[in-house]
Amino acid sequence: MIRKFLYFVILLAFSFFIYAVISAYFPFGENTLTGVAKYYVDNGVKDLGGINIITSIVTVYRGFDTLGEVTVLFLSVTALAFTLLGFKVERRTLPNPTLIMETGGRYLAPLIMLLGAYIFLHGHLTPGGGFPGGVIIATAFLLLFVTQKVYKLRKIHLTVTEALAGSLYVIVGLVGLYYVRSFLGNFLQTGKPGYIVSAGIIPIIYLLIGFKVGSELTAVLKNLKEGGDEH
Amino acid sequence: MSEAVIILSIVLAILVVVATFVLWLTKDLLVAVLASAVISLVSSIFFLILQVPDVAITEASIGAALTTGFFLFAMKYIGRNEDD
Amino acid sequence: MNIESLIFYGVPIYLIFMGVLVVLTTKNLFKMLLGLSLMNSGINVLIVALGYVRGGTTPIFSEYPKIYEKVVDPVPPALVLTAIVIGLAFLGLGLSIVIRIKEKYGTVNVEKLKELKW
Amino acid sequence: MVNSILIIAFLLLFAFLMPLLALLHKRLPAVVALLLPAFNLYVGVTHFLKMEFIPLIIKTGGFRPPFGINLAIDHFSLFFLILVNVVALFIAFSYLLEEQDYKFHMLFLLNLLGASGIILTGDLFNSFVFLEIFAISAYALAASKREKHALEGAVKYLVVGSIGSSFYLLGVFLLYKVTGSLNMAFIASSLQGEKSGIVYLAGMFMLFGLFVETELFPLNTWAPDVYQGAYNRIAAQFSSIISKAAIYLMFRIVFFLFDDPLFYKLLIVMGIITFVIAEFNALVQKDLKRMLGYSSIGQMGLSVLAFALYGITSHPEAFFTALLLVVNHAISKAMIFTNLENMPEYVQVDTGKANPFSSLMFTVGALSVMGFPFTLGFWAKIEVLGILLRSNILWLFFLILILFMVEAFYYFRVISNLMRSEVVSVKLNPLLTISLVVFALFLLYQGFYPVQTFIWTNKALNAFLNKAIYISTIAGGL
Repeated sequence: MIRKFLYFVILLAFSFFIYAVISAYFPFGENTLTGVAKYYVDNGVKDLGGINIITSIVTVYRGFDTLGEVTVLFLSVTALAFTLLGFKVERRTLPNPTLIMETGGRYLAPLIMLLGAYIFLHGHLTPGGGFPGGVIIATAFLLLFVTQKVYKLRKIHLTVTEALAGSLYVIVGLVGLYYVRSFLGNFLQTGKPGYIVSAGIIPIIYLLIGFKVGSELTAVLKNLKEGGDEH
Repeated sequence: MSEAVIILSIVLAILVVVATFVLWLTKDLLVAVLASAVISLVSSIFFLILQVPDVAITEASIGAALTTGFFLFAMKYIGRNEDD
Repeated sequence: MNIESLIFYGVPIYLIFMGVLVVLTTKNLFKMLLGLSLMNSGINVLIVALGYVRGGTTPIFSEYPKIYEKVVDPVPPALVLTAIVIGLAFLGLGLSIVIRIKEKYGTVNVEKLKELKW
Repeated sequence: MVNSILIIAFLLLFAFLMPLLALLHKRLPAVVALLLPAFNLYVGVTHFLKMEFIPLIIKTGGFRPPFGINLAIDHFSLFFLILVNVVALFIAFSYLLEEQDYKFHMLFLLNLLGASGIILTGDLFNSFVFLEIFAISAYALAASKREKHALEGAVKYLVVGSIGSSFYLLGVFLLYKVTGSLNMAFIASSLQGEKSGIVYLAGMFMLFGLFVETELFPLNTWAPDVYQGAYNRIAAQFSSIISKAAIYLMFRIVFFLFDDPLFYKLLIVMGIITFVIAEFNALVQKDLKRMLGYSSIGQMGLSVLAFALYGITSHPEAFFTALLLVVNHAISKAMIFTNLENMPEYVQVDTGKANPFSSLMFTVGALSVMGFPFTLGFWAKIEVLGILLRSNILWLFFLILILFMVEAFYYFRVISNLMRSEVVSVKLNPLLTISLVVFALFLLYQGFYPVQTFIWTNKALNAFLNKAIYISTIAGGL
């Protein structure tokens, strides 16, 4: 107990030091946009036609990072399935879900999926995008996993969706390389800002990311719930 | 920021401090997981106050819903007691 | 001392070091992962708070071609989106390894893992 | 020349397609895992031979740096790219016939992707993303044996590595706040001259993150466990791919962005402590793989030490030595660890049985690690001592000399035991045998006549030292 308290005091002192340094150099809220941030805010809509600047940065300006990020998720799914390979589940008997839970879950899940799809399709217009959209779709499956007494999801469907969405993302990047000489470059017309069909490749990329993230996280949930695959 | 927002954020900050202490000192892992969900939720509200709704949506769905789901599924194998 | 900066810088920094503290003091691997996720959310909030502009709005120009005068820095949110997803990915893998340890050793308490030194 | 973004694009594409390939044929993933490093190697070598002195910028997203992410390729990054992919090709070729789940090959490819990405990228946040790809796949690979030791090593690595990369992210972001850019060249050009305190803080955070991956002193407690617990091929990957890509990033960041005596002094101190602790720990180990793990940590410490000596004394030879040490260590340790596959009955340091061929291969690798004359390692180690003498740091000279003797002692103990041990016949893996012989011949040939290695290393060295050209090529337009 004394050791815990000692660690607490040391780390608190350290965090005060960091706090003092950071708030001395960067007073809260007193920011002027300089460098790349200013460029993005001034020219983002002109360049790409998406009115949500954050989305434009995520998918095109720093799209390479996003590809990496999708890869990290994919990697985690693979690694999780690989680590749990041959893991034997000792099934603890969960209490049976009540009728209300089961029915409610069944009718709520499609609505949640619809919300997810809406969010990733409108990523260039409203807050959101592929990642939140995909995650919301995965939470719909989480709901189904929790509320349904018997809920079976074929592994192969998830795997194929995931593989196709991921490779299509890379192929979109390669098409950009072919047409505009730059990997993941925007090769479509930017359209009229503010409309659903606008902003070039941003909606396409977000659609793919949404599918990929949704299927990946569902696979993680499935693996964690049911244990690993057969060897 | 208006005064109401500041008062709200003070309340949230106190909530975070309490939740971290609960997470740190509790022996029941279920309580710890729920405390971590509370912290995620509060940070998602912080993102909203700081004017980044994109991140707020993501953090709310990931931090509060999905991560908690992960932890709870994993806890099925690990058990609730910290000293095990 | 400024109350806003105390909340929006202080709380995330406190979260980061609280996460480190949980990792250092707990014996339970599962709780270590909780501590790491605490640290991740602390870092995310801190990064966003560093990009805040007083009185600024979010950089979504829904009334284009009208461009808002003051917007918050759009780069930190883009980075934080990436960081959140990476944190989630890390957590999934960590949980699977911890589950395997529970299977092999029957415990997730580091003091009872006697095979190698800690 | 092939556009080098294809390295990353193809690695990603095939990693994503791997589940479908595995459905087509069970052997296909292993073949793909062999072909991709070969492709990377082809791209790397053609670039290295044909490229001008000026770094090549490859933009992504259609925007010029700093607005979009760019790859920046010079001889220094190509040097490391070639090194990493040679070892990857070697490992993939040797284990082509082994039965493994397709996910294992996927993890291998993604780990290679992370390493190549770290080496090629010119953007700081992008390097964080690739560092995560590379670290997460490394955690999974470390746990891939799914036995007690492997899992325990992996979980230690996971906890330490996660803290490290979080701090790395914080450091990167603080640099963004200071300079308004995430591009390495732009940050470097605006950090020249006087640095404020926050830059030092950011640098410390970033180094803290990198210390984990480069296995330096306070954060390397995971490393021996991982080396001991993992498969032999994973141990080879850790000592020859993972730590090498991380050390590349450390060289790049410390020299390009900060270039400050404070950081060099820190690295010298940590390098020495790492080297001392690792060598003395290796001396007392009973388990052979754990001993080799400690030896790997020691070599990393020595390489960082040689690099930091360059910062202090500004002898270019010191950095040249660091590169030679890296090459020598990567190749000889890959050899030693994969060779353990052929001596399954030799687990302890001082007892066991082995067949003559694997004893010979172990001996060649070990001689090169410890820098015996007529191996590649000799040239690296003699240079370290020479620089210390020339710059008159005598106490360090004697310390390093003693440590080299310690190293030679524990390796010779194993070698002499191997000579005296009972001979058993093991069924040798033919592909592994071929690649081991190739590497052994390389080490010996370059030990007699190291001109080729010296030329390539020199080219990399020149590209690295002329950072003004790198910065002005990328950041000059603004």
